[in-house]
Order: sequence, then C-alpha cells, then structure tokens
Amino acid sequence: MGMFERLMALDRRWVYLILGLAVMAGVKARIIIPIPISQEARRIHGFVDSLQAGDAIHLAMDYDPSVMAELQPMTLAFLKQCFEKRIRVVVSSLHQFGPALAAGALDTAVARHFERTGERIENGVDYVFLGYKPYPALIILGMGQNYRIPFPNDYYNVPLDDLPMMRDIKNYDDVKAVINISGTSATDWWISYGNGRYGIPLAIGVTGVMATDYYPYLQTGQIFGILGGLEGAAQYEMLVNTPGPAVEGMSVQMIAHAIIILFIIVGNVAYFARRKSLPQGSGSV
Amino acid sequence: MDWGTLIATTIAAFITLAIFSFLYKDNPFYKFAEHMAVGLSAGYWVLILFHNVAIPNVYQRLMDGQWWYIFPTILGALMWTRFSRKASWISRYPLAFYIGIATGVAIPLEMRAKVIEQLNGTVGLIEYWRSPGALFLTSFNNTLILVGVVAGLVYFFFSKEHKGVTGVTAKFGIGVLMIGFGAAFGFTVMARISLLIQRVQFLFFDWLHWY
Amino acid sequence: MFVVGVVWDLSADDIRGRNNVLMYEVLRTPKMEGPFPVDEVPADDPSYRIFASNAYGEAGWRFTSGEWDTVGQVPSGATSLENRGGKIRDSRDFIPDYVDFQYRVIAVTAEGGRASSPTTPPVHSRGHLFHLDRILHIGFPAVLYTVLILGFIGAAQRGRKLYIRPLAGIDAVDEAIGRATEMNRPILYVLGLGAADEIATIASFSILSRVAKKVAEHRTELLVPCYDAVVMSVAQETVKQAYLDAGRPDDYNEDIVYFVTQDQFPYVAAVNGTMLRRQTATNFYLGVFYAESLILAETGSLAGSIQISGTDRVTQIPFFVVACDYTLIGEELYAASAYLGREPKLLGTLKAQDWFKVCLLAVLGLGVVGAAFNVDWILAIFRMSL
Amino acid sequence: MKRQLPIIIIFILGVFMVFQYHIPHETSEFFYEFIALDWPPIIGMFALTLGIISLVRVSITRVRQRQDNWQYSIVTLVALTTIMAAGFIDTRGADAPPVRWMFDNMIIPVSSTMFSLLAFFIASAAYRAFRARSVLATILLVSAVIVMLRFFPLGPLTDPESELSRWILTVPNLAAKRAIIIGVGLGIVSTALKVVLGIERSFLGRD
Repeated sequence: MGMFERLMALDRRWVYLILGLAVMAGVKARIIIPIPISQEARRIHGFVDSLQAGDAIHLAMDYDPSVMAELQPMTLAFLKQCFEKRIRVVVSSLHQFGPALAAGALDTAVARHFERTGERIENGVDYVFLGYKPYPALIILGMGQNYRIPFPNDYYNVPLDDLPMMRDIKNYDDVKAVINISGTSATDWWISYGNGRYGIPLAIGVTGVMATDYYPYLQTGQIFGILGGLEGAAQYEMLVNTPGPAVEGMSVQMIAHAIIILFIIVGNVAYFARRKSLPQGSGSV
Repeated sequence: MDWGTLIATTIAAFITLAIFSFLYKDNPFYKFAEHMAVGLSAGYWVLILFHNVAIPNVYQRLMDGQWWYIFPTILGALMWTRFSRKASWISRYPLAFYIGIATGVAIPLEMRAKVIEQLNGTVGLIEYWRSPGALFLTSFNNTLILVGVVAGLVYFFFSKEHKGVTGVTAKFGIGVLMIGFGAAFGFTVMARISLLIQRVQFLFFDWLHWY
Repeated sequence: MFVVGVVWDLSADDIRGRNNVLMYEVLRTPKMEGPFPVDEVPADDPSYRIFASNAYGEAGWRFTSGEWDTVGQVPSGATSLENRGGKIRDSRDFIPDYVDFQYRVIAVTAEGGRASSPTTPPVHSRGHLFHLDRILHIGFPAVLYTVLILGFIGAAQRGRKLYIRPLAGIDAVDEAIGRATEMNRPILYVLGLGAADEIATIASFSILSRVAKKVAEHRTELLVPCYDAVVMSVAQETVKQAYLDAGRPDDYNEDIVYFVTQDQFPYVAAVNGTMLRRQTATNFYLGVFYAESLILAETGSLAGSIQISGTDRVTQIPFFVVACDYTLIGEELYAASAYLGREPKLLGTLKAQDWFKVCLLAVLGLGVVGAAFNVDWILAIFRMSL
Repeated sequence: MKRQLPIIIIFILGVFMVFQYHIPHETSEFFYEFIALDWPPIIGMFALTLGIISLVRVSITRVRQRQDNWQYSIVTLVALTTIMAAGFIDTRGADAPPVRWMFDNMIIPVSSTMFSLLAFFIASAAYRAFRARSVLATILLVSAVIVMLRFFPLGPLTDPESELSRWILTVPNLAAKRAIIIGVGLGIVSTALKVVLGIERSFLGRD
C-alpha cells in the first residue's frame, strides 16, 4: 500500500479527532480577530440606528434550538441595540420550538440591559412577546391586517388590548420594519407574504446554509439587509460594541476553515495521484 | 455557582456528550438521549398548542360570547376522524378549507415575489447603466448577472436539446449555477462549524467553568 | 382599502455615489389630525371635517394643507412605498374619499442630511373596485400560466408526444445497472426523507419504477430502505408492478423494500451500514434530502459505488455534486421522472413551465432594450406599484 | 360527497383568494380578515395533534410487540408524559419553570448537539469525498474554497472592499440563485394552480 492509499484509507474517526481538537483549542484560546463589516449588516444597523426612541420594530424569531448557535447571538445583539435606543419591539416566534428560546433571549437581553444601564425594560411597555401559532404563512398575513387576529393574547396570556405598548400598534403599518431571524422557510413567507402583500421593509438574519440563497431579494429591494450565520452575528455584535460568543467564534472558524481547506486539498491530491497510478479505464475509484 | 445550576448544566453536558458519542459509533447513550428528546419536544409542542392556541384563540373567545368560533373548532375537530378507517374521508373537509385558502393566497403572492419582482430587478440592473455616476465595474457586473440569469433559465429548459446556441448558453448557465452552489457550500461549512463551536463553548465555559 | 404606491428613483448617493443614504421618508400633504369625537369638533373652523356613515362609524378630522404627515420610512435601496389606509372613520389609518393628496420623498443620509424630491402632482382618493397594477402585473401572467398548464396537460393526456430532452443522469441509469450486474453486487435505491405526497418523492417513485424494471430484467439484487411507512407501502406497490411488467413476478419478494426507522441519523447509520456490508455497486439518492445527503454520499464514494443523486433541496445539491457521479439538480429531478414515466400531469406542467419561461425571457429582453435605450413606454411597464 | 365536495371547496376558496388580492373591496376584506386568516390556526391546532397522537400510537405498539429497541420507546413515552404533566399542572403552560428547565437542559442540548455532528461529517467528507471529479465539480470546489478563504487576511484577494468572495456572492451567486428562485416560484404556482383546479389531488389520499 502506497502512501496515498494509506492516506485514503485513514479511518474517519481520525478526521473527527483532528477537527474536534482544533475547535477545542480554538475555543479555549479565545482569540479575537478583526471582523470586516459587510454592507448588508451595516444597512440593518444603520436603519435601526436612524429610528427615533418610541418607534416600534417587529422581531420575528423563527428558529429552533438546532440552529440557535448561529442565530441567538444575532437576536441578542439586535435586542441590545433596540433597548439602548428605546425602540419598542414586537416579538413573534412562528417555529413550534421557538417560543422558549425567544422568551429566554428576551429575559437575557432585559437582564443585560439592566446590568449595563440600570434601566428597566418592561414587558408590555418596551416589548411585547406574542408567542407561537401554527401555519406561519397565514399568520404573517393575519398580522398584516391586525395583530389581534392571530394573537388575541400575548405569550403570557394577557390580552393585547391590555398591553400599553400595543395601544397604538394595529398592524405592520405601525412598525418601522420586520427583522426576521430564521432557520426555516419562514423567511420565504416573510418575503412573499409580509413584504409582498403589505410592503413592509424586511431584513433577515439566517443560518449560513441559507444565506447565499437570499441575495437576489437584496438586489430587488424586497429585503434591505442580510446577516448570514455566525459571521453575520459577529458583525452585528461588533456594530453594537458587544463582542460576544459570535466574535470569539470567528477565530475558531478561521482555524476550522484552514483545516477543511487542507482536507480538501490533501484528499484531491491523493485522489489524482492514485488515479494516475491506476491503469486507465478501470474506473473503480 | 449554586447547586441547581450545577446539576442542570451537568445534565445538559451529559446529554451533549451522549450525542457526541455517536461519532464513535451508535450506542445506547445516544439512543436514550435521542428518544428522550423526541418525547420531550412532542410534549412541549402539545403544551404550546394548548396554552397558546386552544386557550386564547378558542376557549377564551367562546367564553367572551364570540359564539361563531364554534365553527372553526368543529371544522378542526373533524381532523380527528383520520384515526377511523371508515370516517377518515370527513377529515378532507377541514383539509380542503385550509388548502383552498393557503393555495389561493400563494398563487398571486409567490408569482409576485419569486417571478415578477425578480424579473423587474433584473431589468433594473440594466437601467443602472444610464444613471448619473454609474461605475463601469458595477455596470459590467450587472450585465454579467443578467447573462447569468438568462443562461441559468436556459439550462433549466427541457423542451430543447442542449446543442448549438442553446448548448453553449446552457453550459455557461450550469457553470454559473455551480459557482452559486460553491458559495452555498462555503457558507454551509461555516454554519456547521458554528454549531460545534457553540457546543464546545457550552462544555468549556458553562459547564466546566474553564475559561 | 386605500392604497397609493409612491415610487421614486434611487438617490444618487444610494448604493452608488457616496453610498451614505440610510433611508427614505415619505411625506404626505394635507396633514390629517384626528380622529376627534364629533361633539369636540369646532363648528366654525373650516379645516375640520366630519365623516359619518352607518357602516363605519363617525369621527372628525382636521386637514391642514401645506403641512406634511410622515406616512412611512423605508431603508436605503428601496424605491417604493405603499401608503395604505382604510375606510373606518375613527381608525388612525382612515383615508376619506375624494381628497387630493400630494407626496414627497426625502432621502436621509448617515450624516443627518435631508434631500427632498419635488412634490408629486395630486392624487385623488376614491374607492376602486380593481387593483389595476396587480391585475396587469400579476393577474395577467397568472392567467396566462394557467392557460399554458391546462393546455399542455390536456395535450399530454390526449397522447400528444411532448419532447423532453434526455438528461445525463438518466442515461447513466442503464449503464449503472449493467455495471452492478457485471460485478454481481446489489443496487441501493434511497427515496429520501420526504413524505409520500411531496413532489420530489412522487418523482422518485416513477424513476424507481423504471430502475426496478431494469433490475428485474437483469436479475440484479435491489435494496430500498425506507424512512416513512407510507412511502414504503407505495414503493412496494411500485416495485412489485415493475417486476410484473418485466415478466419476472417470481423474483419479487417483500424484503426488497423495507422500513428502517423514522429517525434521521439512525436511519442514515443503518443505510451506511448496508452500503459498506453489502458492497453495493450503484447507489441512487433521489427525493427529498436534508443534512444526511453528505453522509450518504461520502460513505458511498468510500465504498466505491457509482452514485446517482437528485433532489430539489437546493442547499444539499453541492454535496451531491462533489461526491456523486451524476446529480439531477432541482427541476431536473421532475424532468427525469416525466421523461421516464410520461405522466401527463408532470409532463404538461414541465412544458408549460418551459413556455412560460420563454415568455419571461421575451419580456426580459424587451425590458433590457427599454432600459438600455431609455424607451419610456417600455420602462413604464416595469414601474409598478403592487 | 367524499371526494367531489372537498375539491369544490378548494376551488371556490382558492379562486376567491386569488380574486381577493386583485379586488380590495370592503366585503372581500372582511372575509379575508375574519375567516380566511382567523380560522386556519384553529384548524392547524387540531391537525398538528395528529402527529403527536400517531407518535404515541407507534411507541405503544413498539413496546407491546417488543419490536427492536422497544425499551427506547418507553423513554419517549415517559419523557412525553413528564413534560405534559409539568405543563398542565402550572397555568403558565409552556412557560412554567419546570418546562423551561427541561427545554433548556434537555431539548436544547440534544437538538443543537445533533446538528453539530455535521461539522465532523463535513470535515470527513471534505477529506474523502469532495473530489474534482468533473469540470463542474471543480468549478464548485474552487468557488467554495475562495468563499472559505474570506476568513483569512490574505491581502487584496480577501480585502473586504474588493473581496473576491463578495463578488462571487453578489454576482454569479445572485444570478444562479435568481434562476433557481424563478424556477421554484413557477413550481409553487403551478402546483397551487393544479390543486385549486382539482388536477392535483393526491394529498386527499386514495380511495
């Protein structure tokens, strides 16, 4: 067995081990690398920044725990910006396993804001958490007519009419934009139904897997910003001046990407070397 | 750190490690954690549906005297006829109600967002040429996008064999598609690594307090 | 409902130029204040008007011309805004009939600069029954598309021959089956994780039928592990019928199509085990795939199998392309099944889709000409407010 | 009655909803707001319980017939009952502290770790399966590697202003995805049209 054959036959668990150790070492080292900010992230931040205190914005958190690693940091960074600017936030969660994550993120953001500034952010006054309803597409349309159609009560079962914040909020016309942070096709519905039917300005924060698919909508103006995966989260953390888990993760990403690129190169070198050494046309590679 | 948090994070860490053990091979710890999660999430879903839909959207409205909500409730309950072999056809009525509405709203809106607006945006790219202060590089890129979109559409054209002009265009189209898939691939790598980073951060920082 | 679409050109400094525009503000005059209860409206002030109707309640509103209401803000890059209003008199979004409104758009820059557009000519508010722009830009194309679909499905049902180009992955099917026969090793067919009513799964059934028929003719072994119980029962019917068509009903047995489990990762682990233990010569992955695409394709490539894959889940296509020998990308999967199965519904839809794309390309060409040579009447078609 | 009437219902509602979009009249708005958008969540609630009920049925059958790995089905059932009991005792339901505790410490670790396994799988696949075996696969791999290089400060190649990976994202990627989106859009519309017109009816089941 030549060197390349031996390389090709390497048990996959060795590969797992190399990656695992590299990521662990990277996380432990806690290196912060400079993060270039993309235009798509800057536009979301700039738009929210130009709003007045007391304006309202809709944050749609449509993701479940499996992708929270990428999306929760975005949510927290975004909530920090809103709370600091005293922008009121309407929060919904159209993924069945999302409400607990959303409630958790809101609690964390409120506690952090209190720690930092001593100001209390109050449920029902500064933010409202609507919760979950099935059939996201029709819920998005329903909220465009009146938030009270799908959500007579908020997540904590208080009627919306009893919440001071909702007194002057009827539908999307009363919020300045929707920020959809999502790991599912809910993003497509927000684009087709939310933006399509009600013309609401929409920005999205999506997982890395989905990010590249939404650039066409950016060019048409159907959305005005994209945050893609952990990179987008890290950019937003930088924009709101709170480097957190996403920013720390970027140095680990660098290490892991180097390893994966190396794997691709070594694998392909071995493949071509072996193909050369085999008689033509045997085909069993 | 108090005991409650320690116990909680230790359980979470144990479950995390149990799932990671699948990398070595399938084993009882993995199966246990997985089946537990199936049960818990199904139960959680029941609670969400009950407390966030059944109570506010049905029960409280009926109690408030909005009697007409009895109609959607009955319609919905007909879904349960699915479990009877004889009466399962009744469940088609609520299904038909939902599907009729959902497909009806989808037709114009999807046509608009995914077809018409995309077409419009592509024409907009060319309008840029004439705008004051247009950059050459951007104009060039915009033209490239236009060509790429057309070639991509031609590639997914099944009525004509890929020969001659169609063939060349389709070849270019599949090349553009592949660059797009490559970009998606690169981002997917980042996405998957992110998930691993977060789990390691949890194990090191939240559980072991090993900063 | 009252809808005014305000459409503008991008500011010279938006996206291009200094690229410092943050958002656009849309303003409307006359300014409307209200609603006031009817008994609070001063009788002698002509700027107040009372609106009343049986259906929508009553309220007083004050109109001040020359002053502006902010009707909305949109982020940079946007070129339109819908000013929506309703007919309910005491609602904040009330818009009365028969009032002339004028609009203007202000570009707000990061430095706080504000540049205003000229004021638009007046728009007269009046109830319309039809949303004309929508009918032209969406309704009309939708009707055209419907006609095409109905026409081609009808033609296919009447037995008209509709040409579909051959696809590389499909040509490879016969070759791959032949190879398995030569090597005397089994063929693996994975239908994916989709439910039985998903289009990709349905398309996969008709390809399975073709593969099973060939396999039966060659007397090769076929393995179809299933993820979903309903998919399994349909697949069993399909394979049984295919063996019957091939004239070898005796070779069919119930173990060809079997149920594994409905858990993603354990299912994949089991299929991987099958691939490695049975040394399958050819693997088909056709249908709906999620994260497991990568694991399956990797293991198969390690086992040295020829792999033919296809899915309409775009995110999974890269993994199939780099790890499999042939990949059917998105719609190609449907086309492949139409090509093999000649099912009128699928075939007709595919044809209609092709012709509609031709129409789209023609419109696009027209738009490009209009944009390049600044032909106003063409560009007017593309300025829409939906 | 069994088959024809549901198809007629779909046709009427579907056509109505399409027209409703084009004719913004008060009466059509009323139906749109108070029936079309108001009722489906309620129906959805009942529909979604079907999956849970069948999960319970499958688990019970597995235990009863002592099928492979039946012990794990007991785990599923116990977990299901525990969390439901915790949620129904407390009026806050899904927001009750024990439910939140189970969510945070048991559901989150399983689902997030399960997906993080993919990091290992992608690394292994990168090493063993991602081959430049054809021209197309080569284009894909080169484009992927360039995009992945954006994390490294390698001078003009990855400079954020003129970054090559950014060009890939906003030019060829945009073109490719737009071609796909248009195709997907036409697919969705054609399926919806066929459903409304009663051509496609497989979702109603056989009989």
